[in-house]
Amino acid sequence: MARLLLLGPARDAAGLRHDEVDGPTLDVALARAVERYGEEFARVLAISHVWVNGEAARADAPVTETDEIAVLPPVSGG
Amino acid sequence: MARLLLLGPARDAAGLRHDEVDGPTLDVALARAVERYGEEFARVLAISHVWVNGEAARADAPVTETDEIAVLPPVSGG
Amino acid sequence: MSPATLALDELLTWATRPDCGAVVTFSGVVRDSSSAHGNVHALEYDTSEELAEQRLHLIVDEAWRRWPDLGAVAVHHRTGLVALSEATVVVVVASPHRDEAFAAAKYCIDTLKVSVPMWKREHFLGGSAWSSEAVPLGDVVER
Amino acid sequence: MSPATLALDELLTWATRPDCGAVVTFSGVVRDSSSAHGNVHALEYDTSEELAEQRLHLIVDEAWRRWPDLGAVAVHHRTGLVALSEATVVVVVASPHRDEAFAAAKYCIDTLKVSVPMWKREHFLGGSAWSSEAVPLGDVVER
Repeated sequence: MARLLLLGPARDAAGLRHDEVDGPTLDVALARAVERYGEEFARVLAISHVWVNGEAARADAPVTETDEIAVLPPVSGG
Repeated sequence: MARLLLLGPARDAAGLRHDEVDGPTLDVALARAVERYGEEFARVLAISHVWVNGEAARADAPVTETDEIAVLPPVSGG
Repeated sequence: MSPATLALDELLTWATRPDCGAVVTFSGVVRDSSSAHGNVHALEYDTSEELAEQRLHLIVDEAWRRWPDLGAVAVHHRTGLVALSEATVVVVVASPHRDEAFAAAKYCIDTLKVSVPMWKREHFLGGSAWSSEAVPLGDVVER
Repeated sequence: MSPATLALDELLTWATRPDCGAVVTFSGVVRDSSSAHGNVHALEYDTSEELAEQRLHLIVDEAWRRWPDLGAVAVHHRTGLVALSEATVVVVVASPHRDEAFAAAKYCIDTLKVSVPMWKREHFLGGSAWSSEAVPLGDVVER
């Protein structure tokens, strides 16, 4: 199970900040997250960037147990 | 006698910061200052702005006893 | 990245050095209103400190690449709850000359706003909501 | 205008207010070298405080005319002898948004450099001399 990090509005939409999700690839893992959290999360995910281990990743990137998938909605720092 | 205020390099060239000088006009007063202080002052005056009572003045402006003539060489604040 | 109050005076002392004639600082301060809400009394920042710090380091590195003469660059951002009139972020840049100090400080805060994973929640009279001023996450260095 | 050490932290506290989300400061600091001399250990400023203050007020007024939303603008300049690494001039601008805070702070220091009657004497190892970086006195508002 890869680690899932849900930040800002993605955390609110999912109802939690950390979770675990199975691959085998990034797009499959994210589809499983959408199934689990529902429509509001799907809406946030659609406008978010997704990083794997701190870097942008392709949809078909393999996801393993030691990976961290971070869902990053539009930012508002500063 | 108008008051003469010699600042920065103009003070060094004249050898003093405050003096008094007669008019009747600004250009005559400045010519008298050059006579008094010499060539180095003339050189500084040539690249300076001259204010009367805090404002730029024309060469033929009359100069009276209550006026302050300030000689302002190129500036280097900040 | 830290939940502690930002001490700009200490950063200024740290940044000031005999070969730098110019020090520019930027402080982002909690305002009493936003484009969406009046009566804002606090901001709350959510982030992953690890991911955000990576990005802050990239920004400082890129500032140094663009302006190699810089003497000092620091960017500090608060996390958690920040009260009205307190600083949420400070940027300090020291440089031999002032043009690059201004340019680098502005680059740091402008780039931070669009490329650091931080999410601002506005606490106002009667509730709270994520900032409506969010922008899609961008890169530090344009590709 | 004052011979006293410039207290940027006090100015920052004064400038910070709940309707301003951005505070930009500029500090001009005595450098250890200039375009003409190495080993500079102090600067000495000659001026007429009255004439210089008039011009500083004009600069602040003009900044407010150009950026009417500014919340606070202050420009302080030291007179007399200023030691290495001390600030000779500080500019503080608070504004609702950061772009005008940066622009106004830069305007203030850029305009000060060319329009305020101040003369800088560099004290270096073995002597002193007027700064070679002087520019002809200009107007605050272009005519």
